Amino acid sequence: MLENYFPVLLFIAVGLAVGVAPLVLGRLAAPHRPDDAKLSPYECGFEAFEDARMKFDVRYYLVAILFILFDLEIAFLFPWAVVLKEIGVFGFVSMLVFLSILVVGFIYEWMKGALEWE
Amino acid sequence: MMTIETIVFYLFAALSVFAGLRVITARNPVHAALFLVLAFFSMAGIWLLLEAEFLAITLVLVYVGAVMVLFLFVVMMLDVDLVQLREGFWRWFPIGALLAAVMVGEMIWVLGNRQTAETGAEVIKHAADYSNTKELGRLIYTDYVYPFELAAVLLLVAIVAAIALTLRQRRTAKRQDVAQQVAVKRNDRVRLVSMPASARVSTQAQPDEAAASDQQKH
Amino acid sequence: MSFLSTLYSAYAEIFLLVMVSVILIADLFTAGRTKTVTYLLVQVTLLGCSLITVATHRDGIDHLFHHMFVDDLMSDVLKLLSYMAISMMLVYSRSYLLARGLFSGEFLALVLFSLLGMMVMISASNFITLYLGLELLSLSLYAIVALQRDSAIATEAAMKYFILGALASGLLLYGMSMLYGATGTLDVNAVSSAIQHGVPNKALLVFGLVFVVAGLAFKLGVVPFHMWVPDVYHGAPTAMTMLIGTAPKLAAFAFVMRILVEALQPLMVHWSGMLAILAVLSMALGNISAIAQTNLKRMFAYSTIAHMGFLLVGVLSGSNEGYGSAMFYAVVYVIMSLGGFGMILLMSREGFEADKLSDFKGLNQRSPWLAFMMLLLMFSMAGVPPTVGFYAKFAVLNAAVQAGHIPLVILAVLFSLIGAFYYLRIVKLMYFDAPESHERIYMQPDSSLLISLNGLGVLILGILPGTLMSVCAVSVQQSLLLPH
Amino acid sequence: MMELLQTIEQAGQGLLGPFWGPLWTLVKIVVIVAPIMGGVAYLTLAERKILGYMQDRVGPNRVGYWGLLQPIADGVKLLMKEIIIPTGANKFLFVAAPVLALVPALVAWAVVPFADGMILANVNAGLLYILAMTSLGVYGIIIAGWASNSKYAFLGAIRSAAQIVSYELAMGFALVCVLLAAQSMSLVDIVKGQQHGYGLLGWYFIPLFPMFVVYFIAGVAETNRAPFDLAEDESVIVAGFHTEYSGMGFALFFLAEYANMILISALTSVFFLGGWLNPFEGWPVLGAMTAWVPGLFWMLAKMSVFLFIFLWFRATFPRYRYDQLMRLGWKVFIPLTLVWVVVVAAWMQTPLWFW
Repeated sequence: MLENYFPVLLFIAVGLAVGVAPLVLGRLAAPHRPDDAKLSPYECGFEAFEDARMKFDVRYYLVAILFILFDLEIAFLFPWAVVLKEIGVFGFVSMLVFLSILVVGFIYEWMKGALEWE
Repeated sequence: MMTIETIVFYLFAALSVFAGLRVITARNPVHAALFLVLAFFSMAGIWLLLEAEFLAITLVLVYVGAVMVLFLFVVMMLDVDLVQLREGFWRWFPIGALLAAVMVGEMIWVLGNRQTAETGAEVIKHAADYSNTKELGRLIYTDYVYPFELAAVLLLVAIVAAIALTLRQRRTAKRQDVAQQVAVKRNDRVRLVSMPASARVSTQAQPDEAAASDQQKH
Repeated sequence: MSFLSTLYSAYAEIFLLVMVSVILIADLFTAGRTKTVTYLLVQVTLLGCSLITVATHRDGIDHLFHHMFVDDLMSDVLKLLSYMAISMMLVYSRSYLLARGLFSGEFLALVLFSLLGMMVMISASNFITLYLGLELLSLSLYAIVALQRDSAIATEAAMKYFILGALASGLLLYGMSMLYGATGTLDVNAVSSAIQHGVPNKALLVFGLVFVVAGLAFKLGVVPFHMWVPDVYHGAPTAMTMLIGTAPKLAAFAFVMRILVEALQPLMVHWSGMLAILAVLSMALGNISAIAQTNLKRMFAYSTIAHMGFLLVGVLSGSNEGYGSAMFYAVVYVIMSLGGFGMILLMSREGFEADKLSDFKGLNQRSPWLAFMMLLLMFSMAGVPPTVGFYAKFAVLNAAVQAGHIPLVILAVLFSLIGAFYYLRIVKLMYFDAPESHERIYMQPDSSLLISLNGLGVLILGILPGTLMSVCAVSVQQSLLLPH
Repeated sequence: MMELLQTIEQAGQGLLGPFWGPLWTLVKIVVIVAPIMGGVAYLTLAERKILGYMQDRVGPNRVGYWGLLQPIADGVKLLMKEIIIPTGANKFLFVAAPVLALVPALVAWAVVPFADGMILANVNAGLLYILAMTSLGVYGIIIAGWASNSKYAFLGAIRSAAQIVSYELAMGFALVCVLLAAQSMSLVDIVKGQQHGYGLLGWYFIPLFPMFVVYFIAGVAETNRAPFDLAEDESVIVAGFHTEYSGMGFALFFLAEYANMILISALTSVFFLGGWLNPFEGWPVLGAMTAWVPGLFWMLAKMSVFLFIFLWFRATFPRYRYDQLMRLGWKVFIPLTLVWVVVVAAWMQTPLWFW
C-alpha cells in the first residue's frame, strides 16, 4: 500500500520546486530598485494610514464553522459510499438517520437566517 | 535495519516535533497557526506510514482544509495583543515545565519498560489494493451505528451552538427575496396608460417613471 | 419493525432526540418572547421520557447496539433523577432567564441535548459511547454558559470552562487510548476481563489509568483539577450554574462507576489511592476556601468541590455499600444544590442578582418561610441531622470505615466540621442580622411551590432515608455484580 | 510503445539498481508537469483568442504567427518584472503564498489517470486525496491576502476563501454520489466502473446528471473564474487577493488558476464522462471505426470541451453578486446534492440501477 504513496511524496517535492523556481528566477532576472512610493500598499490614491488587517463581519466565521461541520459530514459519507453495496439496507438506513439528524440542523440554520447574506 | 520507511518515519516525526515546538514559540500567531498546519501534515504522513490512509487524508481534509482555515480567519482578524498574551508565560512556566516533565518521564517509564518492548505487536503489511476506507465503512455503519448516530447529534449541537453564539440579526439590512421577485406579475410593475396621441412629452415621461419605481422595489 | 423492537431499552433516548428536533424546528415558528409553547413542550418531553423509562424497565442487564449501550437498574434510576433535576431546574430558572432575555429556544434545545448527553453517559458500556456522551454534555454546557453574549464575565467563564474541559477530554481520551492499547478492547466489561486474565503490559495500563483519573478529576472538579469550578460557577448566569451543578453530577457519578468500577475494578488498588488523595485535598481546600467567600455562587462552587471529595470517599471504599452510598450522596447533593441555587434564583430580579451573602441578611423578616427552607437546605449541606445531608455523609463514612480507611474518615469528619461553619453562617445572617432591603420578594407560584417541596424533601428524606438508600444500594448491586 | 517502456525500465534497473525507481518516478512526474505548464501557457492564449472571436475581435496576433508566441512573450515579460514586496507585508508569507497556491493545483495530478495504465500513483483513496488537495488551495489565497497588508487584498482573500469553502461542500457531496456509483475511491476504478460496453450510455453523467452539473459549476466557483470571480472584482476590490503581487509572484497565481481549471476539467471528465473511455465503445459502426483511437485522445478531447466551456462562461455570464453567490452555494447546491445522495443510495437498493 505504501509503495503507491511514494510517488505522491516525490510529486509534492517536485511541486514545491516548480513553485519556488520561478520566484528565484524572477529575483535573479528582474531589477530590484525599491522606493517608498512603489512599496506602499494600494490605497486608491490616498496614503495608507492604518493597518489593513481589520475585523470583519462575523458571518464569515459562521460560514467557516458551518463549513467545518458539513465537511465532517462529508468525511462520514465517504466510507459509507464505497461500501454501500456490502452493508445493504441496514447501512442505508443508518446513514438516513444520520442525515436526517443533520438535516434538522440544516433546516434550523436556514430558518434562522444563518445562510442569509446581506 | 534502516529501511526507507524508517527514515521517512523519523523525518515526519522530527518535523512534527519541530512544528509543535514552533506552534508554541512562534511570536506571530499566524505563523503559529501555519506551523500547526505543518504539524498536521507530518502527522498525516505518520498515519499513512501506519497504512491508515483514510484517516491520514481525512486529517488533511478536515483539519488542514477546514479547521485551520477557521483558525486562520480568527487569528488574522482578531488583533491579538502579543505582549499581553505573553505576560504570564514565565510566571506559569515552572508549572508547565513540571507537567511536561512528568508526562515525558511517565512516557519513558512506559516505553522503556521491558514488557512494552516485548509486547509490541507486529504491524501487518497489507497488499497494494488494501482499502482502509472500505474496512472502516464496513464497521462504522453496522457495528458502530450507535456512536455514529451520536456523532450526528454532536454535529447538530455544534450547529445550534455556533448559530446561537455568533448569529446576530441586523434588522436594518435589506435583503433580496428571490421568491418575491419571481412571483411578481407584469401588472405589479408595469402600468399601461392610454394617452392621447398628441401629448408627446408625457409619453416620454411615463416609462421612465415606471422604471424608477421598479428600481426602488429591488 | 423487528429491528425497532430490539431498540426497546433505548426508546427514551430516541424519543428525546426526536423531540429535541421537533422543538428546535417548532421553536422557529412560534412567535413571542416568553416561549411558553416551547417550554411546555420541553416539560412534556421530560415527562414522556420518564414514562418511557419506567415503562421500558426490565430486570437484569440489557445490552444494545453491539454492546455499546447498557440498560440496568442504575441507569434507569439515574436517568429518572436526571429528568427530574432538569425539569426542576427549568421551573426555577424560567422567570430569571426571561427577565434577562436568555430564555430562548436554543437554550431549551441545548438543555435537552445536554440531558441526552447525560443519558448516553449513564447508559454507556463502551469507552467510545462514554466519551461521546461526555462530549455531547460538555459541548452543550459550554454553549449554554456562553449564551449570555453581552456579559464579559459569562463569556470568560465559558472560555475557561471550554478550554479546561477540552484539556480534560484530551487527558481522558489519552488515558482511554492507553487502556485500549493495553487490553485491545474498548468495551467496558471486556476491558475488565482482559485485565483479570492478565495483561502483558501492566505499565501501560497504569499509565492509562493515571490519565483517566486525571481527566475524571477535571470533569468532577476535584482538587488539584478544580481551578475552573469557582470561576465558572461565579461567572455563568445563575440558571446556567444551576444546570452545571446539578444533573451532570449524576452522569459524572455514572461515568466514574462505568469506567473505574466496571472496567477497571481489577486495578482498584491503584485507583483507590489516587482517589483518596484527590478526596482529601478536595475536602480540605473546598471547605476552607468556602469560608473566605462573600459570593454565594462562589461559596457553592467550593462546597461542590468538597462534596465531590466526599463522593469519592464513597467510591474508593470499593464495596457495594461504598458505591451505593456514593450514589446516594450524588442524588442528595443534586437535590440540595437544586434548592440552594433555586433560592438565589427566587430572590433575583431583573437587573439584580441575589448571589451575595449579604443579600440573605434578615431573610427571616422578609419571608420566614423562605428563610426556613434555606435553613433546611443549609443544614442538609452541612450535614446536620435530621436532614438528608447528614444521612448521606454518614452512609459514605460508614462504608469507608468498613473498608478500613480510618484516617480518611477522621479527616473527612474534621473537614465537614469546618464546612459546617460557612453553611451555618448563612443561617445566622438570615435569622440574626438586619435586612439590607425590605423589598418584597416576588415569586412565581410554580417555583415557590417547588422550593417548598425541595426544602421539605430534604427534611423528609432525612427522616425516612430508607427507600432512597435501598434503591441506590440495590441498583448499584444489580448493575455491577451481575455481569451479563 | 509499452514494450519500449518495459525495455527502458529493465535497462534502467540494471544500470542504476535501487536508485532507478525514484529516478523513473521523477521522469514520469516531469512528463506530467511539463505538459500542464505548457497547457496553462496556451490556455491563456486560447482564452484571449476565443474571447476575442466571441466579441468579434481577433485577439493577440502580433507575436508569432496567429499570436502563437504570445504566451512565451508574456512569460518573459513577467520574469523581467520587479517583484515588489509592499511595506508592512510579512515578507516570508508574502513570497510563500503563491507557491502554496500553485502546489496543490499540481500535486493533485499525481492520482489522475490519463489513459489505461497511464497514472503516476494509483492510490486507493485517490478521490479523497484530490478533495484534500483542492481544499488546500484556499491557503495560498488567505495568506496572500493577509501578508500583503493591503485592504483590497485582504477583503478579496476573505471573500474568495468563504466562496471556495462554500462550494467545496457541494463538490464533496457530488463526489459522494460518484463514490456510490463506483464503490471505490480509486480514480482508475471509477473510470473502469463506467465501462459497460455501451459507450457513453454507461457513463455516470446519466444517473448523476444533476451532480455532473453541480460539480462543474462548483468547480468554476472553486477556481474563482467568471461568473464567480468576485475575488477579483475590479470595480470593487481592485484585483482581490493578488492586488499587491507583481512579476513572478503574480505569474504563479495565474499559473495556479489555470492549472486548477485544467484539473477541474480533467476531474469532471474522469468522474462523469468516463475519463479515457471511448464514447462509442460497443456501438455498431462507430465503435469499430473509433476503436484505434488511443484513450489519451478521448481524455484530452473531453478536457478540451470543459476548458472551452470555462472560457465560454466568461464570455457569456455577468458576474454574480456576493449574496447571490452564497445563496447558490448554500441554498441550492447543498440541498440538491444532499437529496441526490439519498436518491442515488435508495436507487442502488433497487434492481433499477444499471451503472
